[in-house]
Amino acid sequence: MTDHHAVLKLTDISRSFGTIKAVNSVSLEIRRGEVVGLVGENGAGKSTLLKILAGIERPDSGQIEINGKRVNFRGPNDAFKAGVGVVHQEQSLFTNLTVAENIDKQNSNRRGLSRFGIQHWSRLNREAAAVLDKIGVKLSPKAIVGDLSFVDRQMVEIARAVCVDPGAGVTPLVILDEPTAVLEQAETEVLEREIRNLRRFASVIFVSHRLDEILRICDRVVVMRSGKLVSDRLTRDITKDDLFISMVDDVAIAPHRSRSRPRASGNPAISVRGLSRKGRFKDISFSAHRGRIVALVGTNGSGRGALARSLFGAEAHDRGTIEVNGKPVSGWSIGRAVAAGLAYVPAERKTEGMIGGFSAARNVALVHHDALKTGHFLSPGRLARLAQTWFDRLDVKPNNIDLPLSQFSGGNQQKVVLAKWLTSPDLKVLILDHPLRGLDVGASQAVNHQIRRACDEGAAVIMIPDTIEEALEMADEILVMRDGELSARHDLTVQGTPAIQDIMAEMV
Amino acid sequence: MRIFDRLLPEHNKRLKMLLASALTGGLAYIAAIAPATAATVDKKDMVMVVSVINTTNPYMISNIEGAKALSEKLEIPLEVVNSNNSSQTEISSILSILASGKKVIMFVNTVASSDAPTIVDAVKQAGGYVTIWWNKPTDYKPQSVGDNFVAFQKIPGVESGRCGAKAIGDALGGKGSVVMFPGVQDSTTSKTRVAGFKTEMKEKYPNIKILDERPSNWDPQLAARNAKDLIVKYGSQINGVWSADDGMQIGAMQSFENAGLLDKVKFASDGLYPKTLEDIKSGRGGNAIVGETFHRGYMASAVGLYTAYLAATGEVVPSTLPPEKRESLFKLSCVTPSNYQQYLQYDEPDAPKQFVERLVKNGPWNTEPMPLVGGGSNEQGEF
Amino acid sequence: MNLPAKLREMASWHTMSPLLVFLAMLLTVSVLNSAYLGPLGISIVTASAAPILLVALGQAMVLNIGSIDLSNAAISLLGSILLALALPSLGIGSLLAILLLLTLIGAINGAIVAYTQVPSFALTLGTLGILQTAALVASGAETIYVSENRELVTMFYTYKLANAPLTFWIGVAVAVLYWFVLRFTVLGQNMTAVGKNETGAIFSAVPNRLVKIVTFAISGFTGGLAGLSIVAQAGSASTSGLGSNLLLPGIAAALVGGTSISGGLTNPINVVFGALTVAFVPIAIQAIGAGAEAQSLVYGIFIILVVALTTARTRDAVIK
Amino acid sequence: MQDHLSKIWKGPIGLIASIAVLILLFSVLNPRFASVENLQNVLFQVSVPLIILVGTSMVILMGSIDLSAQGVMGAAGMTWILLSPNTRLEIDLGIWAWVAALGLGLLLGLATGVIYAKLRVPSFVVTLGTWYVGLGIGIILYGNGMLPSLTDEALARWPTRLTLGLPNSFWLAAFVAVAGALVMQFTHLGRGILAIGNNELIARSSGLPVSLMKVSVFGLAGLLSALAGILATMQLGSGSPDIGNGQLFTVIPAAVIGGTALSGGEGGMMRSTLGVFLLIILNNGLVLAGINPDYQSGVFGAILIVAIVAVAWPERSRLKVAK
Repeated sequence: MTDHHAVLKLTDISRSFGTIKAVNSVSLEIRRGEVVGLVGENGAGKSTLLKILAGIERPDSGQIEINGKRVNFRGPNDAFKAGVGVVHQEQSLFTNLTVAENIDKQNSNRRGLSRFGIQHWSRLNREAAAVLDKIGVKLSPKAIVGDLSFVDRQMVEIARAVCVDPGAGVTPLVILDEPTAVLEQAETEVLEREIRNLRRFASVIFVSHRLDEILRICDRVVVMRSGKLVSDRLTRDITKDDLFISMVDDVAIAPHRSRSRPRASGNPAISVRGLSRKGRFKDISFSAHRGRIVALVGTNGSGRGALARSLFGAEAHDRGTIEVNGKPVSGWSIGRAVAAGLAYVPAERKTEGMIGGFSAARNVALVHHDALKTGHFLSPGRLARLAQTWFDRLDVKPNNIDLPLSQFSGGNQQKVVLAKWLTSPDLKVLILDHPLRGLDVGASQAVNHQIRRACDEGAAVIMIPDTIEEALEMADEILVMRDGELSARHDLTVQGTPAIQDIMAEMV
Repeated sequence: MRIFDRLLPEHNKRLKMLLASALTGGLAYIAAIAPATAATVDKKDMVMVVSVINTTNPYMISNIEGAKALSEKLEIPLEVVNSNNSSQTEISSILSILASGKKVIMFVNTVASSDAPTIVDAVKQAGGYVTIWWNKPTDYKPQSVGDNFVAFQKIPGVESGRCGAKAIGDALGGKGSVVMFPGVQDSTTSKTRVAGFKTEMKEKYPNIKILDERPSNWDPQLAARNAKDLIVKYGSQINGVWSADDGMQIGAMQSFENAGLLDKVKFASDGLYPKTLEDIKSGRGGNAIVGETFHRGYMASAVGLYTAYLAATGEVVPSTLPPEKRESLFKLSCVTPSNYQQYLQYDEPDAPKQFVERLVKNGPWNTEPMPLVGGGSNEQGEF
Repeated sequence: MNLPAKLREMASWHTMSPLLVFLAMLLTVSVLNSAYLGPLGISIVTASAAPILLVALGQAMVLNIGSIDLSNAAISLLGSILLALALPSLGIGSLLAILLLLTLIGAINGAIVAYTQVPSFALTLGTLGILQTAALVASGAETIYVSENRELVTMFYTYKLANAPLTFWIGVAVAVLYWFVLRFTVLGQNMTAVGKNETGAIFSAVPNRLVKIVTFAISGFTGGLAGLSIVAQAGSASTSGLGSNLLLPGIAAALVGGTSISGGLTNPINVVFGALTVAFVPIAIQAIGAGAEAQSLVYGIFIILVVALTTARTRDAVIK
Repeated sequence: MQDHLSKIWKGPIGLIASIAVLILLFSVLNPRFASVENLQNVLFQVSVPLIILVGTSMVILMGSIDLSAQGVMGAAGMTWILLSPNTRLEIDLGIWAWVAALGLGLLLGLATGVIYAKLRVPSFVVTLGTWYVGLGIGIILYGNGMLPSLTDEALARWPTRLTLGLPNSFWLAAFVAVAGALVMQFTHLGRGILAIGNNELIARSSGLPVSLMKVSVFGLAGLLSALAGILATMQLGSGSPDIGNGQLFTVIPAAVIGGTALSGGEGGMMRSTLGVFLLIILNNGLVLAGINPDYQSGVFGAILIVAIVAVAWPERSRLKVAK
């Protein structure tokens, strides 16, 4: 299938922000029908490069050729017209519009004057249905996107990128920026199948932090580091370790410390009995002990996210009891949960986990501020010292506590979110929902390291991992949820490590 | 939404007016130590100020006309303050004129009664002379302030209400039902007119029933809406409609006309607007308008400003004046379809100029058609 | 933050523009009419600004948590009427009682917003109607003229400090206090957090309901002080008099002072300059001698111009 | 899916229920409330705010706000009446009076849009400015204060005349409202407004002509305010710069009560329409029920609060964010 005609040719592309060279003289060729993996740590310049390809950023120098023609994108529409479709890392859908409209949005924008014209709903729905059909997704084109699950929305994103139609004889280029970061395992498989499908008529740039996935899907892998393209090799010639080594600058990654897995003993930090919430989960009973990590695994609809929220008091439960440190709670709310020593890192980091417009220091000081006060007032000096302590401990970059948190990368944001909870003088239970979502390898290791450390220091950890592998790596106990109920439990300290296939079987 | 009208700066309240006059600081000083000494003021140090509530109401614009005519006659420059329905704008604009250091002769048609003390105090401080028109707090007296608060002047509201009641009462032959459209609820002007209307009805026409009253904030649109609602509510029961000013009457009449009831209902109001005059002349709706009152904004401002001017020049010493010349009521004429012709002369283009000529000749308290008729006490419930 | 960075932030256009725009206006008008740089000019501008400033400060605090309080000007009007009614018999003690009552009214607004989760715009619109009726009924649709104990309140207006009446300095003091609260207290930090991202704040155990109640209570309290400044200036109170249309000037002053209408951003100190500017616009129009008929037109153009100069514009930010 | 249904239906059902309760209540208090005459009366009163609301709703759905309606109404109303047969000027431009007045509204709207979209001044302030500018134009046209009245009977009577039993005013407003709803549902502009209101950054990055759309929407809103100004002037039979008095505080609450979020993207034309009906019926009912005028605004405010709380009550949750 692959021929050697270059769909995309980049020559010496550079782009600087201030003094930082985000993209530094990158040259790259993508051939027809090729799936190219692009990997690199956060901050390596991938995002900027993709934005240049999508017409959102303009390069300072260098040239872009598409299908042999030199192009100069003045905006996203130009890129789209030239046949570049993008699935962004952050979902970029209009939640109040229908699936069909979202798929078509860019197409309709291309139609020049008719952008003020009539919306042909029937044609729109027909075309959208065809696209959805092509990528094998069963969704109604008329559904409102805001009512879809996260995964379905991701499928809409992909459908939108796929439906670039640059005209006869031109090969579209589809860019997928971490499309799997928020997907569950089964859903990832659908996506992989779809990407193989795309090969037939398009070229693909695929960005992911999951190196296994990259190696499974891609024909070729390019690695970026510090704005430069440092490696460009065929998949069959490389291993996961090769990739890992070329991605990271130094070996500053915290060493994987094997924990002694403590057995459950003494009073549990938190235990629930018969906990139920209508339509979400029912009759859940389990305990988490200090110093142990409990992982909740299950598919997206299994109710594990809702369970985590109810534990934290963010949503009410209908029946059942929660006991913290052996005492049953009543009138459970976030305020009481935090006062009792609970902490919660939500999956939706940007909207739920942090105050993006606040400085990193203010974010660190958001929950536990008793130590920051002089008399009744917050002491800016103490606040800065505390934030700096945590910045140093978690190695947050850039090392500027006054920068708004929204300007940090995902991994560093997550470190600050963790720091906010770790400042607690008495952290008893740490609940984490997808703590590694969207994080690169280095950041993931750093975050995992902090989770283990919090655990070692006496917290009970309840986590919802992205993958079963992550659960097996981190957890002392794995609870499997299916359709709102606990379908199985594995105490790794007693029974040893279960097989992935077994757990997957218990999930569905 | 009527309840929110009060928020909106351009919303149409009723007027009062006033004018103030000014004097040099030195003169004020002299006047203070020797109040009985009449002194001549160099006119070039004076500035005439007319402050109006807004520039969307015909009465306000007439106020400005009168001030212009007097300013030309006396050759004193004129400044106009447009309060835009805001007490704050009114007060700060007046203060800013005082800040320029000129001695002011001022007429203020106050946005609200409560503005009067603030304005008067500031004018007094700056050594100017002010007349307040229409609205002031009842307990706040020129006599207790001093010569700088030259006078409080107004047209009697009670009389206006009585005129309307009499016209409607007679037209209905003493029997029937009426509805009322007062202006802004807490405005003294509206309240006195409403009181006059109700008293006259009760005393002279006991068989006429007041069905309803809907304050319409001097707003023709709101009066039109309220009239529509009342038409639905009472239908042909309504025989007469009284409005506290012609603006609201214009709105109310339109609604009755639209409902096809104009020729079955009699209207009375206050102000004799050109449009109203037109309707009386043409006999609109089978002579629907039966009663009006006559008074003109330009007369009010000219009288007020001239009184202040006399005080400023020392020709009149306010503290020596009798009470009715410090709190004054000027004549209001009842107008009917049979006598309206005699008032047409006052709407000729040069009428303000002629009025000012007579005013300067006869003095502020004795100029037709608006001579002083009373005042000085609270007995009529007017102040 | 190191010192140069701090200085840079302080000197940035957004931080400085409310002050600079006000000074520019003052200078321009002073060229046409030099009296404005004199004592009387200063006292006029600051006196007009005082009630606007107090209403605007309350509004800025509410805008900062991402809500809006359409009732706070009505609260000040009710306050002025109650004060004028109570002052002759109860003396200055009535001021405290009335401030307490108005704070409570604000807190009720906040509690309804927090617990029933209705949009504050709609709720406070309803409260506005109720408060207007309360003011009308309390005043008996009369102007309440304070004759006894008059000096107790008018001294707040007549006593001048650096040519500005005490009412203005009360506003400045409140501004400094609120600035301090926002910057140096947990409460203030929580308020801004709710304004910037309420969901994120909820998940960080910020007591968002309490924050709303307290913020609306602050708006009520500050509205009460505005009521005091009205009575101090007028020596009387009525539903259609001084203070009856402070709502829009109050919002405008908060915005000109750099407060974001979508929440999470305010600087009470700059609101002082915002209020001065808004109070100054009609005076400036009078001073430059625009004809009476043209004043509305000029006023509209002025407002747009002033805010165009003071709005914070960050690249890519969405302007609503 | 259940969430979806509840989201779509709860608002209107709450609203429709509130309106039904009010109608029932007022009919009991005064049987005349339920008469045909009152229906015609209510429809007549609804028409001006409804026309404004169509434009204002689009602006709000886009995430902006428009306070300028009253000023634009004043300017357009004065322009129109002075160029139509009237007592002030001997000019009758016929159809061109409409063109001039609507054109002025359009121009004011477009200028607002350009200042908002290009100079990036918050719409709240630009439109506050446009309000005064429009009012100022109206005042200047008003000049010497002689209230201009329509001399053409046919024109003055047109708004009240009944067609198929309903007043022409209402037919005009209904036509505008239906056209507005169609624009929102069936044009790229309408869908683009929703997209911008939902997430302007995404709209920009997916290449929507955001600035152009903003300018167009404000232009349209100006045009409709001008139309409302002309209609109000016709209804009154006389011109005044204050012709729009009080409309703003009918229109924006109506949109909010109808569930149109001030943050944009949520709500719609039909919901806003129900909001206007609720407010007008409430006011009309209070008059018919003979509520003491002193208490009218208080009763209005109290009922408003009860209505919005009732609508929002079932949707309360710990995590809901209400601004």
